Amino acid sequence: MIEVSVNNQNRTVAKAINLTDALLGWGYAERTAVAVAINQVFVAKSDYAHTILNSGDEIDIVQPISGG
Amino acid sequence: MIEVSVNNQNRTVAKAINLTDALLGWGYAERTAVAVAINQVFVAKSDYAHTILNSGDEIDIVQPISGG
Amino acid sequence: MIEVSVNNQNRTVAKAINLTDALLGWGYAERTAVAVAINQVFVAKSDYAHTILNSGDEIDIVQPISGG
Amino acid sequence: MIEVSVNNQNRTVAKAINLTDALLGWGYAERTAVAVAINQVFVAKSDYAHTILNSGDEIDIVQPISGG
Amino acid sequence: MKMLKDKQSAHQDTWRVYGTELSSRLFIGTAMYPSPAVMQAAIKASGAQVVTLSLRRQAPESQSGDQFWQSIQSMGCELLPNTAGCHTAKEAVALAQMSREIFQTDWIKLEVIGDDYNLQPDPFGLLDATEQLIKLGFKVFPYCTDDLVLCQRLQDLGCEVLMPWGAPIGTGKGLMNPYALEVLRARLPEAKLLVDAGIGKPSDACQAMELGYDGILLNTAIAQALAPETMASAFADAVSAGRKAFHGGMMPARHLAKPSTPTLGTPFWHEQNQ
Amino acid sequence: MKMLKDKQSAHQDTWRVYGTELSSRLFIGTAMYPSPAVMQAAIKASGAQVVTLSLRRQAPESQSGDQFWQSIQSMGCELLPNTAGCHTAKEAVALAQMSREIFQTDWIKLEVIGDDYNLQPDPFGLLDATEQLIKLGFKVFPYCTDDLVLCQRLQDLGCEVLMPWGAPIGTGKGLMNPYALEVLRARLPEAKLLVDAGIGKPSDACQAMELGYDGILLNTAIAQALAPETMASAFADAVSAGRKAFHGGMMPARHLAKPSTPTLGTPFWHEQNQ
Amino acid sequence: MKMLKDKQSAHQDTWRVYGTELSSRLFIGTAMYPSPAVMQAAIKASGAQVVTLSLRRQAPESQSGDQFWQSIQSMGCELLPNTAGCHTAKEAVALAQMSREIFQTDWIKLEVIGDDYNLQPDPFGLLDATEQLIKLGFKVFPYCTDDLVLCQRLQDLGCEVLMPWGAPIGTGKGLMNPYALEVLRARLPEAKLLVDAGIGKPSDACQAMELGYDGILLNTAIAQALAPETMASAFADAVSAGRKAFHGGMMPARHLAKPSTPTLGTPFWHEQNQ
Amino acid sequence: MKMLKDKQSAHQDTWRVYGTELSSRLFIGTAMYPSPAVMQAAIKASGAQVVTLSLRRQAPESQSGDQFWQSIQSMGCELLPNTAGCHTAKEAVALAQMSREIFQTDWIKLEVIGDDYNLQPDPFGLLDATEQLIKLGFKVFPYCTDDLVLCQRLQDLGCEVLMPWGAPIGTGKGLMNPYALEVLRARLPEAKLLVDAGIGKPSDACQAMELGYDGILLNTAIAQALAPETMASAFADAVSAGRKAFHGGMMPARHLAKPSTPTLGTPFWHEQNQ
Repeated sequence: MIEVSVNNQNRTVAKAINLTDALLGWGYAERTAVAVAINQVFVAKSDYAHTILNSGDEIDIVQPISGG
Repeated sequence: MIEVSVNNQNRTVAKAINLTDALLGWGYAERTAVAVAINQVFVAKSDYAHTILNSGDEIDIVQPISGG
Repeated sequence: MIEVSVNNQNRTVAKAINLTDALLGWGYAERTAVAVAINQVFVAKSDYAHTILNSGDEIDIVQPISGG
Repeated sequence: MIEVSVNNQNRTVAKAINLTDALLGWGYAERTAVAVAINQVFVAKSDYAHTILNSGDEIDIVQPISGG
Repeated sequence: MKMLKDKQSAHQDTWRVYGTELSSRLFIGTAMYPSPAVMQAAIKASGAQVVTLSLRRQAPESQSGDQFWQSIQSMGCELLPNTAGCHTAKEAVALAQMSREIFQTDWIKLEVIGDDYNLQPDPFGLLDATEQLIKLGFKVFPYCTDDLVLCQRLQDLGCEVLMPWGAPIGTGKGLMNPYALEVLRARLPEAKLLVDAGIGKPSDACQAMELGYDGILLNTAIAQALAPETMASAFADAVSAGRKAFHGGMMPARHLAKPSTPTLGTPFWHEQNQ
Repeated sequence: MKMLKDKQSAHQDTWRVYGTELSSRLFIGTAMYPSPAVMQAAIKASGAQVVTLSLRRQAPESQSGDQFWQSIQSMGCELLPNTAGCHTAKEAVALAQMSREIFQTDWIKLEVIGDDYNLQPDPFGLLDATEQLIKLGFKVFPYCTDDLVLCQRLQDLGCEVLMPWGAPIGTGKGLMNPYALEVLRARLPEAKLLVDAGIGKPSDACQAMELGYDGILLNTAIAQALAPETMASAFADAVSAGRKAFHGGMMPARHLAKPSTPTLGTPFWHEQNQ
Repeated sequence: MKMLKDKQSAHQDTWRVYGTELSSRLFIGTAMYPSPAVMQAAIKASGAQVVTLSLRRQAPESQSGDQFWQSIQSMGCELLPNTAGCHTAKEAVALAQMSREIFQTDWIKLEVIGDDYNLQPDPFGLLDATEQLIKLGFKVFPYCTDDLVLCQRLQDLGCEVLMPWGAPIGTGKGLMNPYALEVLRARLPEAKLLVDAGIGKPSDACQAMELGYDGILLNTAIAQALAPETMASAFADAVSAGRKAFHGGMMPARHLAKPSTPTLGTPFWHEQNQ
Repeated sequence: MKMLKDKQSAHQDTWRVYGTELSSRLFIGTAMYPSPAVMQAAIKASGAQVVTLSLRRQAPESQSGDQFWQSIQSMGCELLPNTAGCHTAKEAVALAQMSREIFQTDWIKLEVIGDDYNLQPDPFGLLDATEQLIKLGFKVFPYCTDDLVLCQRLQDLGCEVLMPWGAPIGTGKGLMNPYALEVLRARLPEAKLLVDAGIGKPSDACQAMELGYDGILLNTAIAQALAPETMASAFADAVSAGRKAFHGGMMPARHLAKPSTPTLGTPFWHEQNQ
């Protein structure tokens, strides 16, 4: 198991898990209007399956919100 | 004959002439959109006939013009 | 006795009293830097002796104060 | 002989001449309150003697002037 | 009592001036246009329901007065004759009476000029003339300064409308003293207040309306624009904008910046950033 | 290439932003409204065709993002996602890419904040992020200062649109430095210039448009008004007024008063008055 | 006729007020100081040669008036009593006469207040009181508005000095309408003009003097400063600065930048740079 | 380390600039005077202890540089050479080094011009040049914009002094954006801040000092005045006034009028007046 940070919350995930599975595990499977960055680098949806999480990764998952 | 001033021009008119006749003589008979003051005092149309001109009267005859 | 107002305070004074005596009675004898108006009309020092108070007089007695 | 530019004026000097000699030739020998840059790079007085001019060098020689 | 033809329904932002209901809050002058056709197009584009005009001496043979008069009448606007050029109460009273006879209206834009340099109202002559004219049955629209005491006196005499200047006539300097105009609005809540004179840009008119003014009277800024018709439309929009802003409750200005986008959940922020 | 549905006929005052034709010149933010319904009413009243929005972290169980997203999509406006809250080029580039994926648009309102006190753009980070994003194919709408050199550099990098601030975000102070904004307009005639941030009153927006700005972006002044829908309409009018004023050729301000009513033939003047 | 002790030599910038020669152009009020000692220190630091003061009702047992009066007399300044608080010409005339008797001066700072909200002069009452007082032999220093017609009338009545407000008393807003003040200066070149009321900062006083005003009268901005003595010195410097600037012929503002350092011979410029 | 001859005693308002103690807060330029004699008189009247000057190409036969140089040296002021006319960091670094060799000072007023229209600093080139010069041992006085992020970066690089513009060089427009200058002062409390460029009137200089600025640098407003010596004295007074005002704690502006003369005991008020 490794530790990562998801939206600034600590999470424990299986070693070598990919992003698709991780999002599934965190409950984001149903959501389409989200996007992801790891360590402040954007990860495209098409890259989720072959993106392997590493210990200490800081993952941002964002959704639309109002803005000025 | 007496001297009066009409719109700052000197004019000679018959003694004891009334305003109706004076305006006729000056060519204003056809004009409706004019008004008159004598010595800076307004004279209503209804008073023309019994308004007698005096020597030295300063008569203003005005018409509509654009304004701001 | 008559009633007068001194600086917006009611006072009773003898009938036909003059201003000199009235000021004396009110305790202003020692003060030089004062001036007086009665009913919003200035009364010069030289007129105090022959100024007779009337019932209902409104008397203002003023002194120097700071000002802008 | 080589061509150089001195304060935006074309000058011809001997090949391999050093800056000391060049300034002497251009009449700057007597002047103390001057400073020099070659190709927008400052050349300190102490380096004049061993600074050899190259063809095409752009030399700026400046003096004090009023400024805001 | 006057009544405009195109009466506004109650839910619209109409207002009453001496008993006449108006939907437009822009009064417009008729002078200084490149041509009568441009004037008519500009008045139409402005949406104004009230136009100002004046009287001048005429030679008997001149037809220009009649022609101008007919072209204005065809617009169907309320007429607001002025007493421009008068320097004394006596002159202004006489000219007002001549105006009433010709234009058949008891409305008068009362100008008593006190100085030929800044063309400002003479507070003393203005008050005198106002008193006389109200006794003669006029509805006075005084062109006045932004002096609260003067304005209070004019209101006390019976003026329902007050028209303080923004800046000297024809300068286009806008609102020289917004504070004074604000004080007038605060202290004379019942008065119909129009800024008359000095407006140069639509943003000036908008600003006056934001302060709660009831309307704007202008002439030069439209008539002397490169394209008067376009500018008239610009001023119509600006007056509308300012009026809505006054009703809509503008945000107060703040000294410190404040994000509009929510800050909760800002990405990339991590514990160790602290 | 984008194409709005309600395409404007040629004679109207439409304009193009990165190839998209627009008829409205008011861009509006979606934050800080009392309710989604008020937001929708305000957007509609503003006539805006472009709305800004953003991205924030979400918990998986939260539905608020989807709901907001659907309510915005139903408006049929162009989307202009922002990078509000980013303090470095790296953050802004990542957030811009996330925006593109979610919102399916290559438009990005680029904010790289340089100071948390005045929320001003960081000229250095902004230039860096702009360069990266343009290489990645974005159409950048930079939120920038009124610094001409910065604006010139942004344009040189490929920005067709520049959005200098009027005043710090959320202050409503209006145009703090109109001279600087004028210089930008004069020196960058090809740029599409919008004032973004600091607009508090419709007269502020009108003033910016009078200077020749192409548009206005604002949020707080509408969302935080007492009546946002009314205020949105006020701003729509003000932007229209300022645009027409720019086209209509405003009179220059004069130092001296000048009568609007003709002086020739002024009554009551006699020889002996002289 | 009055004569100051420290008479200035001819080459200095002295001036005459109703026959009294002064070297200082700052008049200062005596109210609102934290203590009499601070007041005295501030007056001294200001360099003022004229101080204002007033009259109020007193109870016979009170000694405060005498004490104040003695402390002021010890300063050796010219006294300028005011009629603060008067709302009618009648009140002001009576108070002026009382002042003359007590203070043994025919100088009077004439205040006839027209509104308790902005404490502005009542132009009508002021003119009336001025006329009465001049007939009674007073030298009137009218606290007036910036209305040119009013000021002209006051001068016509015999006022050698006019004291228009900059802003309402005690607000410290500075010059609300510099244009109006400029017009007064231009149109009344013979008048001694002082800005009275509204000055908040030394830069306000400096600005008024730059316009060609002859002096400044203030009270609150010094008395209510954290350090009145320091502030008094600041105002003395500011008045001096503005006066010298008026004499020194200030550069006109330009719209375009212009290098101060000579551009001829700028290094590093070469033919190929062109 | 430098040390001025006329060292100030501790109780005076002296300050330190890169280790040099100064009593004057006015820096003055040496260009554009009608004559060298006028320049010398103006510098003396200004009380300035620091003067700016520059370098330009010279022909070997010209003696003007030496003459100017000697006349400046005789003044006994600190020298602050500028890099006026430089458009790149490279040029500015070279010119700074030439200045150091000639003027024997490591002080440099760093100008890297980014635009020939408004002569504004190039934030990017300025930052680059500053970094290089500090590494070379210079004490940099950067002529910068009022951009807080830029100023913060310059300070971070080691600038003890920052010199934001008030307005473009030579315009005399005063402080174009006082808010931005205030923000700089609030956010950079340790920096020595001077307003450089754009000052036209003594009241402008006074205003900047009131904001808490440490000093003023100017040239055109004195050199191009009708009477430069008088104007130099005016600016000296104005800087002094503004400094004292900053120390003296100015009253805050109020929105409502407030009597300065006490209202208690106002005469003529009676019960029935109520």
